Amino acid sequence: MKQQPGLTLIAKTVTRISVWLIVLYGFYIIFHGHLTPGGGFAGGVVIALAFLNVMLAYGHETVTRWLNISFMHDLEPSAGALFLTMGILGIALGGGFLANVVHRGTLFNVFSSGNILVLNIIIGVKVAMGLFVVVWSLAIFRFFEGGDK
Amino acid sequence: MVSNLTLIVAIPLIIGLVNLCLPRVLQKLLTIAGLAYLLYLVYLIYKGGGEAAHLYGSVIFAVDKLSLFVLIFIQVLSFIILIFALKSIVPSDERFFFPLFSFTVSFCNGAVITTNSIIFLVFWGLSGVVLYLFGLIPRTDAASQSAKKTFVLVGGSDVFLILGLILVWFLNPKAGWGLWNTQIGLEGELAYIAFFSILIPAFAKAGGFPLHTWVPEFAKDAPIESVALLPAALDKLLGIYLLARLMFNLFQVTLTMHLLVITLGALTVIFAVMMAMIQHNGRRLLGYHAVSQVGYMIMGVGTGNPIALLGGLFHMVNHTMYKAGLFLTLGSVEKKTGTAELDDIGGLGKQMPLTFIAAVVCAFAISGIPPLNGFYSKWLVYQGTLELIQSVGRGAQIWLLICLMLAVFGSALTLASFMKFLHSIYLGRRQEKWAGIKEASPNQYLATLGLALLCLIFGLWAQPLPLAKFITPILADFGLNPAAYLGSYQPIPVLLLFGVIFILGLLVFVAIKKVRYDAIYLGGMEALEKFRIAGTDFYNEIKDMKPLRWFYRNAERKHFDVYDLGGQGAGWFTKLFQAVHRGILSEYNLWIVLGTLVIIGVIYWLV
Amino acid sequence: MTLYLMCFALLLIGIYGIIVKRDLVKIIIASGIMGYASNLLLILFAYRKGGIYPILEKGKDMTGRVMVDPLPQALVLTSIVIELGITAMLIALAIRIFEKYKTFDITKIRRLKG
Amino acid sequence: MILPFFIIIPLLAAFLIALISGERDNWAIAVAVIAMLALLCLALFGFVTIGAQTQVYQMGAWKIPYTICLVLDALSAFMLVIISGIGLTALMFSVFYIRHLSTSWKYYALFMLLITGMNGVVATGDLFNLFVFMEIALFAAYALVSYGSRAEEFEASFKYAIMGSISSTLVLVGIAIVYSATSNLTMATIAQLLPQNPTVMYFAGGIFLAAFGLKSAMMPFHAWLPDAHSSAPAPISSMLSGVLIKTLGVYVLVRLFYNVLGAPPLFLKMFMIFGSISILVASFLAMGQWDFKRLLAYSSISQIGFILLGLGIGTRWAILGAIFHILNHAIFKALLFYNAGTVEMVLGTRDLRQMGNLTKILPYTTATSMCGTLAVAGMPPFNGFFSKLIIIIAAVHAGHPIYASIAVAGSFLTLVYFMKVQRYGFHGKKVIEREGVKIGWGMRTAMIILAVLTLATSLLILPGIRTAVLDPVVAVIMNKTGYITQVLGGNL
Repeated sequence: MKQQPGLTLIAKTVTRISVWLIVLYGFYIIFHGHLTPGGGFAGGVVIALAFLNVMLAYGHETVTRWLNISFMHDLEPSAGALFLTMGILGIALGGGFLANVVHRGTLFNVFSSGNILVLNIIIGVKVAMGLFVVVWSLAIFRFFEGGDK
Repeated sequence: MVSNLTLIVAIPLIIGLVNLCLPRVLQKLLTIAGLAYLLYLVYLIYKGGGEAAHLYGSVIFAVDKLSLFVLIFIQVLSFIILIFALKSIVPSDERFFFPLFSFTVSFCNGAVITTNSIIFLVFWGLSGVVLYLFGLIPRTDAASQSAKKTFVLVGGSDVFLILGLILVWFLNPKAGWGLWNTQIGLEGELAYIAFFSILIPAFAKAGGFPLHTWVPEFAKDAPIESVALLPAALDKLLGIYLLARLMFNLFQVTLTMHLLVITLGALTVIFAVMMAMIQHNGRRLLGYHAVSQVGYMIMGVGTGNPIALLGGLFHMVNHTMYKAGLFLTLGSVEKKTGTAELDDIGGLGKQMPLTFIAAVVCAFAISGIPPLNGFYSKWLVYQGTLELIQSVGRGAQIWLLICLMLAVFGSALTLASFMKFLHSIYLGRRQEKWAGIKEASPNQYLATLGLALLCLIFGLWAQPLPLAKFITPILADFGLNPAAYLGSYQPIPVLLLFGVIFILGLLVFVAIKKVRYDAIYLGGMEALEKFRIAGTDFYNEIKDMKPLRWFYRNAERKHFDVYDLGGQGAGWFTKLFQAVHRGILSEYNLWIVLGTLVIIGVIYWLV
Repeated sequence: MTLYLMCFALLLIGIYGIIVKRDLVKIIIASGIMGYASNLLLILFAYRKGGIYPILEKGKDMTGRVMVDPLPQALVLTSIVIELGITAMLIALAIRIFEKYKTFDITKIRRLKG
Repeated sequence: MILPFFIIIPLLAAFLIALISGERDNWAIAVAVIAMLALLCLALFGFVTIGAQTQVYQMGAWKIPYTICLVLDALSAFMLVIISGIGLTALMFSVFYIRHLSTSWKYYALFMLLITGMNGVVATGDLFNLFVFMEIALFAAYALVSYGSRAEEFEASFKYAIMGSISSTLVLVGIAIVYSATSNLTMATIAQLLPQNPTVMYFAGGIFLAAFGLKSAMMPFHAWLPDAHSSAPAPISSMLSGVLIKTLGVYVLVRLFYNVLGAPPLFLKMFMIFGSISILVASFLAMGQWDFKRLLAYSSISQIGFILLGLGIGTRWAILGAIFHILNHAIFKALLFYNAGTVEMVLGTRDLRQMGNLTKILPYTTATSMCGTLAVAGMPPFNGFFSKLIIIIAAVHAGHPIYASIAVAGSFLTLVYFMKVQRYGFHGKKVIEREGVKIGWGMRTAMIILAVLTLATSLLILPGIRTAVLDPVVAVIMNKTGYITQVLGGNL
């Protein structure tokens, strides 16, 4: 029997089910960053870990085939650029870099923090994509034959 | 109205800058016109047109008698050497030679006439930089090596000058940054550090022992016009100028320091002339003599009494003339033959008579043959030293006498080695390959003959011309009384005496004119080229004499060279430190941790 | 006080690691440990005895209560992110070094010396 | 209100480069050059307009204890001008240089990230924010050092990164200690509060001295520098040696020890001692090198020693000299690294023994290297002469003749080892005839610009120009209370 890349069938099956839950949890953390502990970074890491789970279970070749890596790669700087755009919007509308430009909302709601939610989402995307791409590129690394003389 | 003093610095500077982007013919024309104008300017300044130039409310350029004296001879010498250089430089080198030439004049002028230490530092350093750039012109390996050595010694000594002048300012803040007349008493460590810090660059620039080793190297490899310009002429003027300022203006020098400087002067004379005797390369020989003669100037200025000072300064000017002349005659010969190795040349006297005459006059002048200028100035130096001997204690007397004897002996050796020099180039048997050589071009022999003529004039009319007009007034500036040296020596009767002796000799020669010319008998063989006796063989014996052999052997291996000794010492440190940097990360981390611990520990201990 | 001492011990472990260990990966881990120690120090400085967590909630009574200082936690989060980046960088470098030198021993990776 | 743009522009440029660049690097170059030009204009504008005032920018429209503030005063503006000036020439140089390594947008993105980090460090008024920007700059530096993908470069980068992370840990510990005593991270507030607690001040100061001393390659903490600076691509070497060690190291030391801690004599003494050690030992080490860039790297340590010595003396003139030397060293060391890079690109070697007689094939490089050499060796009329002169004058005037002698000796040794460079590297015996070697116009222009600047900046010493340019910077450094009141404004 030909050796499949990745882990056993059990691991693959469990991953297939659980990865969506993990992603959902990541989104939860991102969206409640201003109310509970967590936020863009933590949620982004969780989402990245979901992708990494898939990569561990199915092997990185499969992931490379499934996912559009270069798109994820581009998402990261565009998230950074968006963050800066929000900051510049703050200068333009609110009187300072990153000043609040979105309506504040009511306390204890999800929409209760103006800018912060938007920024959290941007950060989440950036962290998720960045972390995933970092680990992915470490995983696909192959040695060239022979050392450097 | 711009001051003449500003102009005399600015004009050559501007000419040099413009020259950088001009074609060659215009370069020459512009340079010669500019330097001719400088001669006129310096005449104006001598006539009293040298009002001080100001910048930011303080005087920056001014002249007193000493700087005026040096200034005049910078213009004269550089003008004559420029005439020589007009048609002698290799065309590919002209591009940078003429701009550098005008820069050199500008910087030397600036250094001499400024009263401000900082500006003096700038010009002094710049004159070192142009020296280095001149040395790089030939683009050979040897030239880059000697240029490096030159700049390490000359440019490196500048940093000591910085320290010295700053300490002078610190010790006597009342004088501000004034370079003239601070008159610091020589007591306390700082004063001594300052004194030596200024002595070092003066010696390095002028080529005094033990910082002289760059001169022969530079003389061997650089373009010979630049050798005649800087190490032979302008650097001597600058170095001795600084030494005179140091001994008379900046400090009130004690007897011990006088003795030290005199000793160094005497050592310079004797060491350099000993080395000069055994040289096979004409340029190196002249280079060592350029060092040896500095010894007399250092003795003269270092002795500190009026006569010796007169002698030292006069010798400085004389030396620039005859040494520039000698280098230029050698240059004329070298342009024709393509070599400066004395072994290869010979018998050119008949083909290049004018150059030969100039060389003979200059060589006699440097050797101190009486009616010429070199004798007069050396005589004054000896006289001044003797006067000092009369006024000091017994131990110092003996010491000074030894120094004096060394100097006199050095003078004799100079004559000896110039006999060799003249013989090797102009006399003796000519090699066949030099048969087609003609006299040098007019600009070259005009320049060399002009220098020779100056030597003669300054010898014959030393008293009325240079001494009375330029040098004696300096004494009054330094607060010294013009002393009773007059009447001790009259050049013109001496000349007559020599003339009489010469005519007598001629008569004798004519009277018993029985000379038989014969072929050399070599046991039937032809007189081959290889049996020609080169002038350099004259003193090969000396090299093998028992006590000197060790000395020469080590000197040729550069065991006495400050530059090489320093290099070895620094190499030892370098190896030590390099051995510690083994490239192992853990050790570097350990240093960081230990360094942090030391900082924290010191703070814990002190707070 | 004990906590501070243990934090200091963690720092010492890190220092020990970077000085003594010769394996690239262990050195990377040791430098990570040093980073954790400093993060822990920040958190410990922010700790107030008996303090509550600094999050506003519906119906939570904040009056008269000591709050744990929230700022260092934000700082630590930032510093963790930075350390993450640096560690990834270091690991990538370690892989490439192994590719070139065929060794993980830091004392053998010394072409640059003197 | 130009302050945040010093950070926004390069960061945005970095993201844009990553976003829009394809296989070829043309877009990346365009974006990077536009960003650097904009930064240079902004920095010059800021420096000209700031004078003796201070601009404070509070992020997010919050007030000071709750926000990160950016501070622009004469010192920051001065450093910003240096960063963007040298950065622009480095960019011009790398456009033509980096192609022989690889054509990739990653280089330009990392380069802009490096600029971001340095600008951030200089512009910020917040201690932790300073740490963050420092890490950004360092991260980019680690990556750029290993950009050429040779074994030595990875080795150098790894060592640099490990030692850098040690110092980052130290910085973090220092920040923790300071925060524990003042509960504040704004530097002006810390400056106000910290003197009440001298023990904390001294210990935190000691840790900061070690940490930022490592960044500025002070002598016992220097070991990363010769490796990293000699292995990096030439324009990066010039950025690291010319600018990075000064912004992350010297600038922060000045800001912390003068403006925040108020220049305690103990630390000034340490500056002087470490500076002197750096001057002497690094000079000897440089003398033994045959690798052109490694020699330059050791020379950087030695010149940093001069700057630290000037800062340690602490009088007005000494600080003026140190500040002037920061500018001068940035200019001539960047120039010399460009020379080294050009030679390496043409001949394929950095070994001085294999170079020689470059006057024919690389006339501009040879001529500009002469300017750089004379400037770094302290020869008039180049700028290095005047800054060293001022430092030595100040040392003597402050009553430290020993340190003045050390500076003089260091200056002499500098001359010696740079003469070695000229003699073997550019005028030696080896005859190299290589046809068809082309260096781009950008490289040549960058070198000529800097060579002209080595001469032109010596004009800064003239009294009229000095009062306009250098004196405000010195005034900022000397005036701790001024810094506090200017930054905190009404919040006192």
